[in-house]
Amino acid sequence: MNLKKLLSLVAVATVSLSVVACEGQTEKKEDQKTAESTETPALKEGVIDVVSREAGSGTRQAFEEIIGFNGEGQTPLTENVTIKDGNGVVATYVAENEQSIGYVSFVTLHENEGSIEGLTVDGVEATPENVLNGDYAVARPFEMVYMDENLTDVERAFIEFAASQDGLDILDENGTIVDNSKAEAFDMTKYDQLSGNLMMGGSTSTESVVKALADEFCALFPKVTYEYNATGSSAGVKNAIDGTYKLGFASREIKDSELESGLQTMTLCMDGIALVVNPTNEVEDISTEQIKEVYTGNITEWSALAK
Amino acid sequence: MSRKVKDQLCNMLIWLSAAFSVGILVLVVGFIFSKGWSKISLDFLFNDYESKTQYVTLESDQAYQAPASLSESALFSENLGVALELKEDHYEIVWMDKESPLKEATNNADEKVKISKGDCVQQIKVSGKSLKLDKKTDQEEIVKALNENNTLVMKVMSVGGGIFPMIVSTLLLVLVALLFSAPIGILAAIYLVEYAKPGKLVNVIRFATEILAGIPSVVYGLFGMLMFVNTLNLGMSILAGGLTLTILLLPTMMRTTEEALKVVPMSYREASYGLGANKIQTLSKVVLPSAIPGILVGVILSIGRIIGESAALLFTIGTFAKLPVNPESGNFSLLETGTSLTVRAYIEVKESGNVEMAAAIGIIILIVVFTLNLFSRLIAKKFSKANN
Amino acid sequence: MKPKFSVSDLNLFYGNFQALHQINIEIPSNQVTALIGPSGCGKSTFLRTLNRMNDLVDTAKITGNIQLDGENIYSDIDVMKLRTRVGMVFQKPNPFPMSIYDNIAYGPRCQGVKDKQRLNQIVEDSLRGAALWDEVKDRLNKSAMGLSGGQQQRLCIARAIAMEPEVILMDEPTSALDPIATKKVEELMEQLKKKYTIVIVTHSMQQAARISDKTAFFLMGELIEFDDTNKVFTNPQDKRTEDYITGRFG
Amino acid sequence: MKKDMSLNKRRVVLEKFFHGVFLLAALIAVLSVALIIIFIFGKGLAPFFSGNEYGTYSFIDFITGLKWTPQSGEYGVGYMIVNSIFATFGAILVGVPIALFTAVFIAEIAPKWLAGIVRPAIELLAAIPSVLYGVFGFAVITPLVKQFSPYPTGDSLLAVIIVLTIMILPTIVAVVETAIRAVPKSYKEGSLALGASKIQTIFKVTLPAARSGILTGIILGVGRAIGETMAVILVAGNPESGIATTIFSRVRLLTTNIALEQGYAAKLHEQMLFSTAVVLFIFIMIINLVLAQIQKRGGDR
Repeated sequence: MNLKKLLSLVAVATVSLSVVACEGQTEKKEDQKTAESTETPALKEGVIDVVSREAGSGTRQAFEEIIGFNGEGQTPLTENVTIKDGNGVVATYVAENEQSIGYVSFVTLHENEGSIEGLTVDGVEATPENVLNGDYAVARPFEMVYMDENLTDVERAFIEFAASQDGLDILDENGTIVDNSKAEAFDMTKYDQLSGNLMMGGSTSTESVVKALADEFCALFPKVTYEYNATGSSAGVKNAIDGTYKLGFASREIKDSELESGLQTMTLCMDGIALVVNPTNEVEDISTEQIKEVYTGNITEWSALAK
Repeated sequence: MSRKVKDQLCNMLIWLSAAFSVGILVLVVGFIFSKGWSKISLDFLFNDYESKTQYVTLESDQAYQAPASLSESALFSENLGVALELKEDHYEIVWMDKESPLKEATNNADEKVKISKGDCVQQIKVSGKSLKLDKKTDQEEIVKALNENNTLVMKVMSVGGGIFPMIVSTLLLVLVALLFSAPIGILAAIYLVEYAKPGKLVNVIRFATEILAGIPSVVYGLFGMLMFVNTLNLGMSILAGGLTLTILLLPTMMRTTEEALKVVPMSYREASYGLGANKIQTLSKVVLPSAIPGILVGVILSIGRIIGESAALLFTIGTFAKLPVNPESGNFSLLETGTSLTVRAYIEVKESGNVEMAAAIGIIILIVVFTLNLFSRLIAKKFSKANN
Repeated sequence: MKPKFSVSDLNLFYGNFQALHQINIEIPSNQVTALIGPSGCGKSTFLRTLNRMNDLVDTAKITGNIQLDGENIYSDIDVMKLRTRVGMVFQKPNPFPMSIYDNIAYGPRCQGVKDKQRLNQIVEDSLRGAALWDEVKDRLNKSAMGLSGGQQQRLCIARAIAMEPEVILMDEPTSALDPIATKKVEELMEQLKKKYTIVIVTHSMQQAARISDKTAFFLMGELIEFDDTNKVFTNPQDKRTEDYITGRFG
Repeated sequence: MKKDMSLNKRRVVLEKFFHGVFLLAALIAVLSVALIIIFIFGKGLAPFFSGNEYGTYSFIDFITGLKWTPQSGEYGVGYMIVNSIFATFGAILVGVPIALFTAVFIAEIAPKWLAGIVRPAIELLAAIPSVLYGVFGFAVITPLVKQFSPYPTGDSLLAVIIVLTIMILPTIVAVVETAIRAVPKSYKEGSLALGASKIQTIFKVTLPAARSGILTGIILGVGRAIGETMAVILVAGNPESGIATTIFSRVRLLTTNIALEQGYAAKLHEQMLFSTAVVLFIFIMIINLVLAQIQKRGGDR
């Protein structure tokens, strides 16, 4: 008997709650189109909604190292942070939450031009040129790693192509930062009919850029196919060492411990990390110091940043 | 509260709950269709996922006529019998003459290349100069380059965005997983219902099945990676994913087959034994035939679960959308990586926030799973009608 | 006349509950032996020991000896063969969810009979033997589930006959049937008696008196009295049999 | 025409062979669990014993820790365990009554044609991949929750509970509905014959008689809720520390922790993710043990 009484008691209470949620939901569906008209809380007083990447992500490790927090003996990341596990999701989250601030790779900013806005850091525009001349500090290398004995001539040709003028042009077109002053054109004739499969994988941030390179390379050598498994920077390094991937990719500096095993590394290009906010946000600029304060939870209100 | 009012309240709650459940379905399915419908097209189903770029060399020996229906903004080349039109930031082939040299185009390795309407031309190299085609290039120069009558190299990109490789990988996954889990599941259930004497052994098996049913699919993902990908050295592959799913599906297969076997009345078995039939004859001639509807439900549930599974596959089958084809031999191989529909849908949202693509994939999955449900219901009804 | 079954010191335990106590009985061949007694007295359990159907119950344990034509059926023998010699009809008609033809042909097919002609012959003979042929001869491939209760029970009898058994055990075959169907089954038993030894468990003493040659009275797992039917019903030796027959209890 | 009853050797051997095959198939389930335990526990428990090549970590800090920051070497899953329990309990509290009433609706109340529509609808709900629930949650539920939430974000325990409730609905409805339909007609007729109303019959006779089915449904619901990853990873917020103080606070669950960082983890960090899997696994064992007991005691008495 008591099972029945408990169930109906609980039922009456919770069904009404969920019905409210359900009504709220259906009504939400209609007025989602008119979201703009409902007045959002005035931005200035709003709390900053800090967004970061998951532990281990190359983009996050580089960001925290450059800004200088959350490492050994440094102030830790703020408690109330939203973790999103991918550049795309961070961008979409920032695009939909007016009070959020996040960081994404230049490539993602380049892809989501209209829906999110990059902030200037210490007054410096978040552009490849400013990274090249050193004014824009927040950047990290895209590293290609491999074990020399695993390479066949297909991989060697690809490495040479990536470092060549043609390769650097493609990297530049995709929003990464290259110093193509001294590179010479890729000499196709050195490799007669190449064939084989480029087994590659690693960081999710480098995926679109490496694919662009590989697309062009396979256009030049139609018998070559390629494959890129986005399983993360550490997996990229680990699989490059044990040979599952012929070429591994990481979106952070390669640790010395990883180099011990005879791993060769080559910097493909630099990739800036842009601080991004929702387009409705009036804040334009943020200093490196302010970034640290926001991400360590000392600054929690947008008003503290507004000029 | 009088009994009448209490009944009224309960009745209302029951109707509300049912409405809530169905309402949720309508909301979720409605959301998926509204977000994804625009992307659904034949190309979406059959195109390759990744775009493929090719350098093609073309010679032309005759002049071609522009079709009457060509729009003004299109640029027409008498030399090649092809028309290009600026779409947002790239030039697309909008018309091709039947005998245009583009039909016989070959790439750097002299392999024939299929170029079709909708492919995008990125670059033209002719008599020493190379011209990049985007919205900034001057249109006269393009027409002039197109009409220079000697060999011309054109960089053509076939636009991707299709999910064909994922459909094939998912189907292969279904095959591999069912191939292993169905027989094992059914045979195990037969043991539990027909042979097992209550005791320690049966309790251990039942408890193990309960645990298997409870293990979250993300833990299966880790286990699959450790056992099949690394230890058995299968590497990230359809086979590794399929084997991981086999274990994940075992409890479902066993439980549904057990239910189906239990539904078969004991009197059938007694009658069969009474006529001198032995256990195997009783099983194969009487028990299994009338348990088939239930077993079919188990198979359909499993297929639905495979197609819907993503956490268990994240670390075992790879994320690159390609046909699981061995590059050297050129034929399908289970040891190749591939990615399933749901894994790719997750990566679309995670990596590029592309909710529309994920929803479009969702539509395909729903259609497949719904037809499966319908199909199994018909078979089950037909079989149960034939039985009694 | 040598008995079909000779049962000596038979005890049966379900776990630690003793269902049958020291049963000793000689069941004559080509006669109808009725087993009567209050419900739960062990008559059905005893019937099921004759074709080892109790083996299906894990907790059942047997001591003592049952001889079929002099061979102990609880020794290491092929139980399948035993059950082809000792057919059984259950209380609730239980035809297979198959056609009438397949129901009858099921037994022979299990024993390896494949030849179509022979099967047709067996099916016809069995249905005629069960007085069902005329009612179903033109819908043999229809599902057996479509038959009435009485027809289904006679189908089960036909199915048993198809095995050419020597004995047919019947566990209250007519208790689930209406009076007309019961009468038909009883008339059938009169025919069957000529060819087969029949052992029937029944609740109805009138049925026992009408169709059986010998009657055994069971009470609380013991065989109280076993003799010619008219002797048991006119002047029973044991007082308890007399009380049961005159309806004072049970 | 005596058929001798001597043993037919060939058939007995065949019988034994098949018996072996069936037994072997049944043992594969046991073998799989053993393998899973060996692999997951092997890698997951290594950090808690000295001599682990990537360094050791104290089990107590791991289980009770309230902060998970791998780069500073702190691995606490305590707060995730509590959050997972909150989320699952919330989903069961809301989901079970709804599922129960829906099952009653399909089995008892709805006219045949309506039941014929609602039942496949629920089955389709079960067929939707959890990733799509995640996308739905991400695009619809979190914005909705944000309107009521004191925090600037919709990612919250409430969002997780709503998503999990939707996910466990079909699982529970299917099992409970079959259990209700399996209740013998004679029970219902007996109750109606005594003048009880349809609703009273349902609550006083049918549901108690289907108790073991309902409990099984709840077991499956709990198992599904505790194990869900892809649907909740996009709505949970996944902070690096903190037990949920209100239903609007962000949460990280055991499952999302694994899926989030598995790609990037190496050495000790990866082992700690396997330790998280071990905790999840023990959760499942406990749930199964507890509810198997209840089912045995409260089952079909």
